[in-house]
Amino acid sequence: MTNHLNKVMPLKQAIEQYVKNGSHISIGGFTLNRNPMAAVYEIIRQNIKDLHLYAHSNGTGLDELIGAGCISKLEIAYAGNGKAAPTCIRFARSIQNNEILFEDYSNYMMSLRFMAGAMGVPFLPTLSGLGSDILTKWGFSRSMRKSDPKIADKKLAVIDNPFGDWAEASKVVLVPAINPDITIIHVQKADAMGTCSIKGLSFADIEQVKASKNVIVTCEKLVKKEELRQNPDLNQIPFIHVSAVCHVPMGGYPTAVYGHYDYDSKYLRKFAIAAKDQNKNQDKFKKYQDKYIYGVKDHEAFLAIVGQKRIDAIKADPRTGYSVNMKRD
Amino acid sequence: MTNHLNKVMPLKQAIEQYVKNGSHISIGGFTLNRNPMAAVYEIIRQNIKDLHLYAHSNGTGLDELIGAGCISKLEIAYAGNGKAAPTCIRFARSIQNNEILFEDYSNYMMSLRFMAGAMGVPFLPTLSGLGSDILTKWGFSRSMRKSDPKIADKKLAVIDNPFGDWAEASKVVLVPAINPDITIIHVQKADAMGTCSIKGLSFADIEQVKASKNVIVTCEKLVKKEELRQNPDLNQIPFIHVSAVCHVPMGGYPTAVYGHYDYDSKYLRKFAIAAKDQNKNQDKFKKYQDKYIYGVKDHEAFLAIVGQKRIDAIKADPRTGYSVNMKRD
Amino acid sequence: MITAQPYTPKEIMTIMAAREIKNGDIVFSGTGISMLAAMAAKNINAPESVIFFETGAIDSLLEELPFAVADPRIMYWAASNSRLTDSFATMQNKITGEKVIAILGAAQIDINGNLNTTCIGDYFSPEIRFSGSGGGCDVASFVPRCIAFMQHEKRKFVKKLDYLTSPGQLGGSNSRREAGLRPGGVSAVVTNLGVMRFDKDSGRMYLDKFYPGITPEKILENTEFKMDVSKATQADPPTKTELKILREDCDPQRLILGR
Amino acid sequence: MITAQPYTPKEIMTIMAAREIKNGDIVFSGTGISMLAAMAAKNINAPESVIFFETGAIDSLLEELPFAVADPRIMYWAASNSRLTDSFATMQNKITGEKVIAILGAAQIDINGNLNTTCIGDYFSPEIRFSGSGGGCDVASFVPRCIAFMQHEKRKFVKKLDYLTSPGQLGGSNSRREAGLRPGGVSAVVTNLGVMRFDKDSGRMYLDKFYPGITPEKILENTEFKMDVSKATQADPPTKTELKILREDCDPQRLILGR
Repeated sequence: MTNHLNKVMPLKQAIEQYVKNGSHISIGGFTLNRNPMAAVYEIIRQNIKDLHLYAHSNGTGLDELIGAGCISKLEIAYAGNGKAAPTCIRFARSIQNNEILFEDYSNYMMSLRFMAGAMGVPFLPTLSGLGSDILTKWGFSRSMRKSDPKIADKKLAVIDNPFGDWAEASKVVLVPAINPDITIIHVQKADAMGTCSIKGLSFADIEQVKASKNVIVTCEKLVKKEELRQNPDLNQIPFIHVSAVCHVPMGGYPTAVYGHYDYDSKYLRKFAIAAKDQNKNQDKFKKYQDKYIYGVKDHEAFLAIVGQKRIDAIKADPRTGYSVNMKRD
Repeated sequence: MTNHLNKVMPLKQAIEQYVKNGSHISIGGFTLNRNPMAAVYEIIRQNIKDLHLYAHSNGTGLDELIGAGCISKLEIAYAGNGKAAPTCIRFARSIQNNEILFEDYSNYMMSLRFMAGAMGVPFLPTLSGLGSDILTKWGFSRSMRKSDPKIADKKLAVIDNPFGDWAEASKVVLVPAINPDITIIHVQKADAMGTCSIKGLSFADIEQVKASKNVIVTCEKLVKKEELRQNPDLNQIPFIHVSAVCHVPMGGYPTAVYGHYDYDSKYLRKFAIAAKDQNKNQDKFKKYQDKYIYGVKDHEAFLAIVGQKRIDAIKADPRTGYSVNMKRD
Repeated sequence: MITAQPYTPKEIMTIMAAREIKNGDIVFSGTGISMLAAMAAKNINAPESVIFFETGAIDSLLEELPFAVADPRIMYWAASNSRLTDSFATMQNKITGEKVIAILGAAQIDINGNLNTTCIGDYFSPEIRFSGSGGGCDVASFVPRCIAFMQHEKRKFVKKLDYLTSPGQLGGSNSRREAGLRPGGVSAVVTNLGVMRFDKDSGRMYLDKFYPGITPEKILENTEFKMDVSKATQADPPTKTELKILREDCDPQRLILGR
Repeated sequence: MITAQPYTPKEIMTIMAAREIKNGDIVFSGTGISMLAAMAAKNINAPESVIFFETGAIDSLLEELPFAVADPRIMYWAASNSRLTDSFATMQNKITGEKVIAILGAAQIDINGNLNTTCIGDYFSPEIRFSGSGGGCDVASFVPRCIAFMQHEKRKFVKKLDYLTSPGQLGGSNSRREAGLRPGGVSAVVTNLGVMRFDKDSGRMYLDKFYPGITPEKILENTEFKMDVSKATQADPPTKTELKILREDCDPQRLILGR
């Protein structure tokens, strides 16, 4: 954290340095938008295992990580990936086959948990979920919680409102803070110090970053400090939260990056079809992984296989920020 | 709230409609920056009394309101106004003379209280203030709290961390939500629907607005919807929170509005000198108020008395957003 | 129209849901048919309603239909692009939350309007796992009115949910309040057969409207639990104007309405 | 220099405070002399320290000295212009909070480094009312290191505070931890006479350094409580380089240093 001036490094090095077997991790983005896909694929290539993933609604990145067997524990609100996979396929399969430990929250609860981590408080309150099975069904047992210092003692706690019926609430749900070992996000612009500017919706990226012990930022454009300082109102993440900056153009592909490119619905469908592989040997799915992940040395090589035609097809229109009239299946 | 399309009205009408004797109110800005001064002066002119003011660090607006006798109850973190008045003069005087009921919090506590109101939860947690007199000295008695449904039963509550020592916290301070009847802010740009764009620091304006039952926005520029829609990332306040929009150029004067004008240190000093009036009859202070507040019919007339010379002197430089090399006393 | 019928089941569902939306409402919308209902309401009966996504976009200009609530199409021309924490706060906050009407889907619903979007079978080892709550549990907890969009099938209208993801009236009567929730949850269920509502006292679902050509009996046949149909009347079918606006202005390419 | 002395009391105070700041530190700064100390540190010994204001501006380019933490001068060229809630979260959050060093002023300080910025006399009916906590209580609660800037006078170094606004070591020993606070609070007191620190075990203030020309006795005369001066040594005076940078680069117009 001491060297604020230059945090630029190759993505491969950043993943090696900050993502370890067993790390507690979160990734930015939401379903098919702004997932740090280059980093996700690099984690898979580096064969990092036993990750504990905190997700609100990461779709594409989540399902690739689960498909590659990187995740052993998952806390999550929603696993869907748009039209190609209303429920993430490898996610559902891993639960149906008892392959991962998982625990369900709502989207707001997970967002609040990151926010609590960012704020440095042990919990935040909400009125969400009272009476639901989210409160009663705990994915992680009390004994497992006790034995792992990185997991809170309780999934959540319900208390009587200490201020009577102030705000017309008799009871309040407290959800525990998350402080991941590492969060990885993909943004439109960053400078060498790590200050970031996200265009369009930021989802819970800002809270995830501020809650994390270490942060890797991948960016479409690595810009000069001066460019970002001209409009501080657009920089949601100041450099003090960031550990590493990696310049990875199209680093969100095949998810969308507002103002740069759209999601590639063809690629997402291709992944979905492969992920649905019911075959015991998983030939189809392995073939997909071998071709697009293991068979390439980095994201640039991956994009070369995808081909310029697809990349041109999803290019964002400068007016709208997405690919106008793109064929979407 | 139903009519989203056009909320524009004259400031006089907005104040008449939304600020009543006894209203619980908050105003935007911080010390000598972006206070909604035109609205503050209009409240004084309309002789609205018995206001309950929630403030984190409003300086100029706060002291004018107290000076005019509009405030009977005050919850506050900080009352200072820069070099002209390290402690707000009429604020200190009103407390020393037992003229108002007041209760002290920290800046973060007050910000969290607005945030809790904006979030719709009864409280938010913090680790601030444990062991301090902020926790033990309550400005409002328990019996007064009980009798007034608009005030929480407790100033704050300390609980044991329900998650053991999660986040290395054994105890947590809970501060109760604030939901003012009315919040007034001054912004650089708003449209007729009430969507706002604040340039520079937003202080706690966004939380204050979202916590409030009604909101008056005064703006330097009343712009077309299309202008704001071109960059939604710069619009911190969507129209759904806003009740009235008033176009008041220089509506923050004599406080600063980033990108438009600087604070007028000469005016602030003039106010400070008048406010320091120790005379029993308060002739000097009354003279100040008569000339600059009661003696003018609106903000435009006030600015006419201030004169174009002062207005030119504080004009913001387009590069820096403030008045470069301005003489500041 | 490509069918001989005057309207398709999807069209009448969309119009029925759109009629629930009042002028000035803030419509919490997902994608697909729920978004189409929100767009129909804005174009037909509630011109000042506001479409709002859990991802934080408010009043976006939807030049193209988004396929996800994180679709870049919802970021264009919005009043504000905020964060997840902001969007849920807007609903949890009573001042704005009271104006929100949500449109939700589910795999299962019970007689009290509780929803399951999590799994079929045991939670820990399910037969089928779904996407999970997302913002569903949150909005059903916070806002006074939700519309559930469902296909009317016995396996979906069940006596007991496999998992209670999003609270409706919980056990009925006062149980929502007793749990600490404000009044709210699913207030209308719009299916391909009719429109159901909930009794104020008991919190139980009853049949309010059946569509032309559908009988209350047919609806009961497709519902696992026993539902009061005694108050049911036939729904007013979509008007020509409603259908024209839906077809020509909201989904001219029939991306959601289908062919 | 306009005086015959090699440096003024304000200059030595500023340099002593600047020396407390380490490279990479995030400096929570007010205005006036505290900001000058932060600027001096950045220019002399901690080039990668970051100036940070409670109003939410981080690493602003201070082309002109700001007169308030909401001065528009701090909004220019910042890395980020955020909100009050964000700036305090940065300090409450241990990950970033551990790197923060705060510079605070006060009307009174006691032997355990607790601060009063609220009032003289009874809280409810004070003789003198001050501005109140502002962010002082917050930062003293959250961060491991704070510097208090004070004029060394008996009425300011008191046996008992009239109001405990910002927690130091509270009652000493373990009392900070027992109250639920993390380690932190005022760790150094820089005055016009010397530099005080706190004993790790007892939490009590002791004299660490007295300035050239000042004796421990003089400091005790100006302190209401009894303070250990047995470990005190003379401070290294400001070097020529330190003074040159302070005078020529940080405050060439002597707006804060005075004449």
